[in-house]
Amino acid sequence: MNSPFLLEAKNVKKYFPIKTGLFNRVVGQVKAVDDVSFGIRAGETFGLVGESGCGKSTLARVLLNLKNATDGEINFDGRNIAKVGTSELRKLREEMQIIFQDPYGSLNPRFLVKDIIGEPLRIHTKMSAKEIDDRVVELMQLVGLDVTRRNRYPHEFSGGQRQRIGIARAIALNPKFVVADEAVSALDVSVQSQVLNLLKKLQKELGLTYLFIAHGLNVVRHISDRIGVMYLGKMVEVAPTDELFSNPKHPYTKVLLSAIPQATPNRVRERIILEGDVPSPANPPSGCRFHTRCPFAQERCRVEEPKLESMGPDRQVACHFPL
Amino acid sequence: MTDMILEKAVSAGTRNTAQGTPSAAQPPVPEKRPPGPWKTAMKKFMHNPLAVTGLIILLIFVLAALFAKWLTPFDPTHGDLLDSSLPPGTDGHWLGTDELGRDIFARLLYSTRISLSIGFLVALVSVVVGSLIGAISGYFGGWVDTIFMRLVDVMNSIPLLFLNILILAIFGSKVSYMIMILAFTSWMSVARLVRGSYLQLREMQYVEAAKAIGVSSWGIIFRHLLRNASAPIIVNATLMVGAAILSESALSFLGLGIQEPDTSWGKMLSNAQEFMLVDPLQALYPGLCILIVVLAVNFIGDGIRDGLDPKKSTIPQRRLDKWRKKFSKSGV
Amino acid sequence: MTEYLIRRIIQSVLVLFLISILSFALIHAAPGGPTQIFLSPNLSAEAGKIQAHNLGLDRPVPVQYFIWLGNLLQGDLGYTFKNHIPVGKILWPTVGNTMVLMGAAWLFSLIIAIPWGIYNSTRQYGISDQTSNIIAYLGFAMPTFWFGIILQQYFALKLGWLPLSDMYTMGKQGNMLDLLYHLILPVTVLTLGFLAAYSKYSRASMIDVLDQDYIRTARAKGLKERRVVFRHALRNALIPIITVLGLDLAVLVGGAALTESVFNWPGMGRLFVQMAVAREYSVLMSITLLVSVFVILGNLLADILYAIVDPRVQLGRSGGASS
Amino acid sequence: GCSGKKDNEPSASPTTSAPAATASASASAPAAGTPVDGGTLTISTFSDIVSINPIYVSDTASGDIQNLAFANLYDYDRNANVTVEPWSLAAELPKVSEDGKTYTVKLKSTAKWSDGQPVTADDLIYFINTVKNPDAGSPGISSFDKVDKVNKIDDQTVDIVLNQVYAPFLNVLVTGIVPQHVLKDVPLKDLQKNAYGIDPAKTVTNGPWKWTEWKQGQYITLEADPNYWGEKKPHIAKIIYKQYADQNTEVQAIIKGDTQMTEAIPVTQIDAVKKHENLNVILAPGPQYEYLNFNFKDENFPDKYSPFKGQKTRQAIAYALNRQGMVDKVLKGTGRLMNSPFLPGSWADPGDEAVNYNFDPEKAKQLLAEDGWKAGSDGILAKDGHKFSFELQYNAGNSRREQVAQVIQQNLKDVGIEVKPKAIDFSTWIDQNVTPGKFPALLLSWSLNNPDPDAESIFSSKYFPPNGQNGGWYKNEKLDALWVKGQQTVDKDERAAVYKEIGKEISIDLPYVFMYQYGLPQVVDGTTLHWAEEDKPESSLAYGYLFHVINWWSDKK
Amino acid sequence: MAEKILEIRSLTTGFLTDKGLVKATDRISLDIEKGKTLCIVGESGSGKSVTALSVMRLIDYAGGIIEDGKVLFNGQDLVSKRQNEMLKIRGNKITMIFQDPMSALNPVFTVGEQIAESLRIHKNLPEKEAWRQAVDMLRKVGIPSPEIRAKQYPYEMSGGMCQRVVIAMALACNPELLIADEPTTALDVTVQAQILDLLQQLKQEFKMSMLLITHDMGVAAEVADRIAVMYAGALVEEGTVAEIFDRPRHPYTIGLLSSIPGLEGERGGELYTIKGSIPPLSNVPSGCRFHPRCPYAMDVCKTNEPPLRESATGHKAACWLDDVGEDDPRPGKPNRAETKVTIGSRPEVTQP
Ligand SMILES: Nc1ncnc2c1ncn2[C@@H]1O[C@H](COP(=O)(O)OP(=O)(O)OP(=O)(O)O)[C@@H](O)[C@H]1O
Ligand SMILES: Nc1ncnc2c1ncn2[C@@H]1O[C@H](COP(=O)(O)OP(=O)(O)OP(=O)(O)O)[C@@H](O)[C@H]1O
Ligand SMILES: [Mg+2]
Ligand SMILES: [Mg+2]
Repeated sequence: MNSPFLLEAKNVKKYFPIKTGLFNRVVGQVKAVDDVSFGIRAGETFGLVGESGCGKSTLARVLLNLKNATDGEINFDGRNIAKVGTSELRKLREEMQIIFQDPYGSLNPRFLVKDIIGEPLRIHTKMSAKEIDDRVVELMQLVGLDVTRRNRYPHEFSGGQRQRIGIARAIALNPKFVVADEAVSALDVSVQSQVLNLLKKLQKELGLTYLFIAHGLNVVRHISDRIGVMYLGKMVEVAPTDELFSNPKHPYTKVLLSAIPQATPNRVRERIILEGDVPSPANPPSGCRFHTRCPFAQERCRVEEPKLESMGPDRQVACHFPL
Repeated sequence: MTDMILEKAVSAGTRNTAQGTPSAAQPPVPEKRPPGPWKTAMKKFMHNPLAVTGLIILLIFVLAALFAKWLTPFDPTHGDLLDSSLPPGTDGHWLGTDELGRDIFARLLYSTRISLSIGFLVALVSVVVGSLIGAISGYFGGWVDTIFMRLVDVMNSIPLLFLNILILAIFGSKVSYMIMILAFTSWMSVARLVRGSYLQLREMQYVEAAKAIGVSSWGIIFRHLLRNASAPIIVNATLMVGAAILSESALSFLGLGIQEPDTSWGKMLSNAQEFMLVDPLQALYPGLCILIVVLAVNFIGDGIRDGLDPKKSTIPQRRLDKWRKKFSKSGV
Repeated sequence: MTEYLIRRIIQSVLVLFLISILSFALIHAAPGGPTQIFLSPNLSAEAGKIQAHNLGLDRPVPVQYFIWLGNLLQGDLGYTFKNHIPVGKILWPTVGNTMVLMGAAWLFSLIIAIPWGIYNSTRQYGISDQTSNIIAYLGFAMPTFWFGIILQQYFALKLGWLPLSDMYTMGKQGNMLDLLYHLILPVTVLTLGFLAAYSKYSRASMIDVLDQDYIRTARAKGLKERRVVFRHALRNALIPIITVLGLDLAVLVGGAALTESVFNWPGMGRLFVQMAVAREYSVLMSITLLVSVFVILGNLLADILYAIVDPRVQLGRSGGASS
Repeated sequence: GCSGKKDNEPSASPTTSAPAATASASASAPAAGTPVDGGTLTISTFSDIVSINPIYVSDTASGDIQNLAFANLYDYDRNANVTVEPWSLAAELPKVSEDGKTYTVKLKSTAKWSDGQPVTADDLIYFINTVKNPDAGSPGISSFDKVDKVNKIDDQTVDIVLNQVYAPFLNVLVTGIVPQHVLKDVPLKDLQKNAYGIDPAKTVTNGPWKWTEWKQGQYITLEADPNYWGEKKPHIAKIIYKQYADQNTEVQAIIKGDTQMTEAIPVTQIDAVKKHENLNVILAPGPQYEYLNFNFKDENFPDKYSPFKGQKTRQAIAYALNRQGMVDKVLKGTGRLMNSPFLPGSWADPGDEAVNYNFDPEKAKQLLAEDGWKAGSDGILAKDGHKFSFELQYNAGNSRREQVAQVIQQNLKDVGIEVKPKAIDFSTWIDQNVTPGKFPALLLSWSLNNPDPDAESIFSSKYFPPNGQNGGWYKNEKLDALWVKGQQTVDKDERAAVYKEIGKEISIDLPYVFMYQYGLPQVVDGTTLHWAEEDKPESSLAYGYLFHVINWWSDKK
Repeated sequence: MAEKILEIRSLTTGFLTDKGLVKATDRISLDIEKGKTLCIVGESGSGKSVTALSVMRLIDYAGGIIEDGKVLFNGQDLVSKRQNEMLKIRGNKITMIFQDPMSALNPVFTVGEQIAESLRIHKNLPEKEAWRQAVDMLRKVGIPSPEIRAKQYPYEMSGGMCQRVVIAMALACNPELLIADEPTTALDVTVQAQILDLLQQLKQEFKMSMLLITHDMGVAAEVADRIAVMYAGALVEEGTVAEIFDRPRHPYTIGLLSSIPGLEGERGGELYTIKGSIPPLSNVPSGCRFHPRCPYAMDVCKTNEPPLRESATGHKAACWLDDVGEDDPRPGKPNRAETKVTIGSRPEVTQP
């Protein structure tokens, strides 16, 4: 392999058509992900942050080939996932998995827990029912679920337990790469820490690679090795975690960091309050997409779109006037 | 609101395990399958007096239809002209005989067969067809959906009673036609309903989860989603049973329904119309049968609906109101 | 809005076109269809052929269809086969009669049902609620024609209070009082059916709305309960009711075949039954199409009303409300 | 009419539930006092008219209105003799030439159309020529196709020349005619589409009442024509002909007092009606009879074998049927058994000379055994490997026929014959089965438009489909010859002898089982509708329920 | 002691379920001083919203029953008031804003109408004047071109905008107490910051008191004067922001604070976790309701419910560890001195 990355996205775009009018004519496009390039190294956790609707989930879906990219190339383990055939895609599915945000919505309420966890095994392996059951027990123990309750329905479990079920399902086939899309956002703090610990433990034990999506920056900071910041479909900054927090280069990153209320009172923090709302991705501002809200915006930002450029080792930022 | 029921169930589960994480050392002892949502629905259903009454009534009718042979010594098609128009109670004719001397009770029993078969088969066929079309339409969307939904539009835009009349007037009627025609003109509501559910369900995260682990579209439609869409389908099916029985009787009333020697409640009603002035009871019996069975089926449908509705408590509203008065300290 | 209307109209025309093809095909596929009508034993085969030729019935079916369609587009509904009376002459008066009957029943039941449903929604499981429930059940379960006959037997024949059937007493055509007198029984029968459905719908719809967050907001504002119900809830609750009403517009014109037959009401439904038995296909086709037009109009009207009542509904957005 | 070519005479047509025809007075309304002028008569019906143009009338409803709005050339008296009444157009009975081929008809010079024009020979000539012409599509074509030519003698006199001797022709002349001056310019092929007969305003008539309104599907009104030419004027000023959904509703309406007369009610309703003192039921068998038609053509059976070929078998079936029971129970006594195609009591009736098949299952079994039928293991008879099992067709929606079919099934089951009754929609049935002769057996009735006994087109082998109405493919050479003889014998007594012979033969050979003559109970409100005894309705005639209606009077305004 | 605007005394609110009466709040007592902000924190289902709704007496409409206790608003007991009488207080003196701004606004009325309605009802303003003030209010909450916006419908606005409208609606009548139930949970972080900022500003400007409900400790830290921590329907700790964050006494509060990964300092290590999950309210453990999850649980915790004890500074907590003395295993060693003072045990209702 010549790429240092397990997964690499090159100029990935995902546009959703906006249809309207007579005969559902396409009148525009939501540029949910617009020309994003980055890579994730084997064994690392890559955090992805950004406000609601900025395209994080869409990017993740595209990476997993759950949605087709409009443009661009995605290489997983050296293979271009857009080009693989059906059977190889099945194989790929075993290696890349996803954990969802909503511990309620992501489990079929009418499936027993063992069926939920056993489903990938049923589909991808030729295991007998007995073997599947054994593996389910093993997985449940791994994620810390009471194995005696495998004959129950998901609604009988608490949020944290449900998220563990989702995790067990995701790792059932021993994947290399797992996307956690807001996997802890819906959980209460006390449960959130349980799940975060579990994810870390599994990473250590199974050598997983994570793409960790969240908007809670403290959580992302806790778990990630590197972080990408997205704004309106664009990757605006990529940096190792500590550097990002200590020295954000992109104004948006800075704003984001300052906006998060911290459970540490008395500390006087400089808080940047932005004006206005996030613009619509269907009609993004010209030039730098952040210029409409950027406290440091200048004339150039209005017209010229900044490219994601390298700023030292492992750091990239898309800003004409990085901080 | 769903929390309520979830909460309840969680409690049942957590009680024995809440004290810390289970130790992996213990050999897993899988417990018995717990009560699923259906069981809960069942329980609520059983607490609903109307629904239970409906079920019992329907069962009685079904049994009567099945064991018609043993319930009456009379042949519904056999009449002795010498025994025509006997009043109820004569010579073992509980409800008397009609103008051809046929035992009315026997005819009612055998009518039950046809009317109920029509009800159930029409419901079955239209639910199966409707569900299939609705599921495919809703799940795939796009042009598949467009085509099917236009079809539904077309079908819905044709006055159905008219269509039924037309088809029956043209092709004549047999029980099997009747079932086909009624099913042919009643699957659309199911299709719409199921499509609606599928449009919602396909956005659920567990569908994406299923895709992510490589489940095929058909697997998702039938294995994963059908059971989630089943509640409204079942309710709709029960209601459709009643509707089909009524439609059949209406068509029979117009003289387009079941033909001798077959008989149905609607057919009996339409025959009895002639005797409305001399022997109104003859019209009363089949009319009441229709009324009672359709009522029963509706009760059952409502019972199922309430049972599956997590908002509905298993406790009767009356009792809740009483409690509320008792406990509340606040001003009114 | 205009564009939406245009689209809906185009769609409707398409649907109508399909319906016309469907019914035309059905009629011509029928044994004893129009072509055979003149081969009856009353007429020699030869004379029958001449007549069929005169009426163009010996041409290929598609040709006949387009001729028929062409005439239809010029407002010519065709002629009855048996005596060559313009279909319109027979049909139009019945349309009015049906509308009188159904309109009366509909208005009457709306006036009762909606307020009643609303009242019941605020006093769930009260005596009124239970009563309406019983009526609803009866309304759903009672074969209408049976109910009609029973009413006739009792109120017209036994007691002699009300007219047995017809729209007017012979010789009093056009007399409003006489009409009202004749409306009582059939309207009662029809109302039972409508009442059942509408009071249930409005109750359910109200209960739904009363559960919404914005009702809580309204209460939090300190509004009187009456205002909460009638100002804040009602308008929202009307939205689904309107849809049902729109769909019922079709019933309004076409659905009373049975009641009309029982009460000898000279309406479209009764005409359809008569003509089906008489095999007057041109009349049947016209009625079918006419009712279809009403169905489609009803849907359209429902959508438009929907948009008027609910500002959220923007007609033309992603296919509209019900397409 | 029949669809055959050269035959004339008694035309018969299959009927639906309640066909034309009608009812001789039994207990009719009493003549109460003296006639008053100006009343209204409301009659109920359950079917709408098609056209009252006499050229096209073929259904009862239209016939009713035609009879009120048009004067006939000749009329029948109570005994079905052709006669000249004050309201007939003809001045005298026709003179028949020596060779029996020329009929001279003389019109009254006073007769006028409602538009004031006189009724002339041209009208009659136009009428006959039009009906004869296939382009016009008149159902009367089979009655007039034996007319060779029509000659105008003077303005009031016409010679009708036949191309063969045809005894029943006199009956054909009991007909209405149309105004030549109104229709002469209408191309024949457009005549049926013409407003004449359909639009009251454009329909020039010559009867006592003028057609004033037609609300399709609802009612028809007629008003006494102020310019009516007859010396005898109608008492009733207005006639309303009101349409109901079905006969049951009609009964309710007359009970309620909405109508004064109902032409026919279901027999099952008789008791209900009798409970009301003001209502009189006029009950007598009318000119129609029901029959069970066997098919002799093997192709019409699933196993390509007609089980009806044995005469004894047919007789056995006749014995097996409880016809009297049907008359008593199903018809509530309103019918009379028949053994030949001639109405009981009519001049052609063979009476006791025809074989009467009493209900006798034992005899039936014996005859079947003699004919080689043996009971199979399932109790059903069989012969040469063919099971005696057949489908009995009838039209859906006719409750009498439905019931009779049930009884037949039952009766025959008792002697080991399996009957599968099958109801089919009427017009489909006529098109697909009856007319082309494709049925195993059927139950239907004939309604006799006129009193002449000729029925060649039904029974003669000349009239196999598609030429005629012998759909059962029945062939009996002796009968074939007799029918022809009947037509060509002009002398009434000689003719009667021929038909007696036919009756005897046919009752032995049984192409049909003649079930019974039945009546259509007519109901009148005796408190408001009145007539003198000699003017009461005559059930045995077609349209007899309106017999001498011109002399009736009504108290209703 | 400053004047109190709201005193909640031993409030118990329940719901009727299949398992009988379930207590969603169990003998809660809280005070809010005039002009101050009290924040209630706790995990989902701990009874925060129910407390707020009980104060508003809106719980009656949600099917809840106030079983016991008092809610004194300026000294008047709201619990014993009839709904009719509440109308004058609700929406006027006490107002409330809810979590999801989009669904809290009636979709079929313009936002202007909805704000003006409050004014018309409570202040008896004529229509014109009410509208003018509504527009004014919109301007105050920072909505650009309020004249136009007032005529728009909720669906035409973004989430942040809607929340501003809801706030405007709540503030229109110049309430004495504003209850905000998770006002920013549905919003983006940057917008959340805007709204919190706005609330702080307006609080000053309108001189009102605030009851803020959240499960985000960060929000609480930023906005509150005092914080109350709820667990499974009960109040377990209450104190100033500093007390709660720096010297938490209840193990649940301690666990909660420790579970949150910080934005600064060490990262990547194992996070502190509270084992198990919040019990269902229908099956609250005996004794201290936190004991099955408490790392320091003692025998007494299993059987006896700890009283809520108040320190001299007003820091209240309900934990038996306060009695343990030197062996106290709690990290950070809560101030010993504080715990000595016990004002009352929870089962008794302290009357003012
Ligand atoms: N199927 C789709 N069709 C049209 N637009 C879509 C679709 N899916 C997503 N979008 C749009 O793409 C944009 C990015 O959505 P995405 O779900 O990726 O955001 P996100 O960053 O994951 O947000 P969140 O934090 O709310 O989950 C949004 O504007 C969304 O409306
Ligand atoms: N209408 C209701 N009927 C029955 N139980 C209810 C009802 N409303 C709330 N509850 C129950 O009361 C308890 C407390 O609910 P509450 O809404 O106060 O929680 P919360 O602390 O506000 O949680 P969240 O952070 O999720 O809003 C929960 O267990 C909830 O299930
Ligand atoms: Mg997302
Ligand atoms: Mg809450």
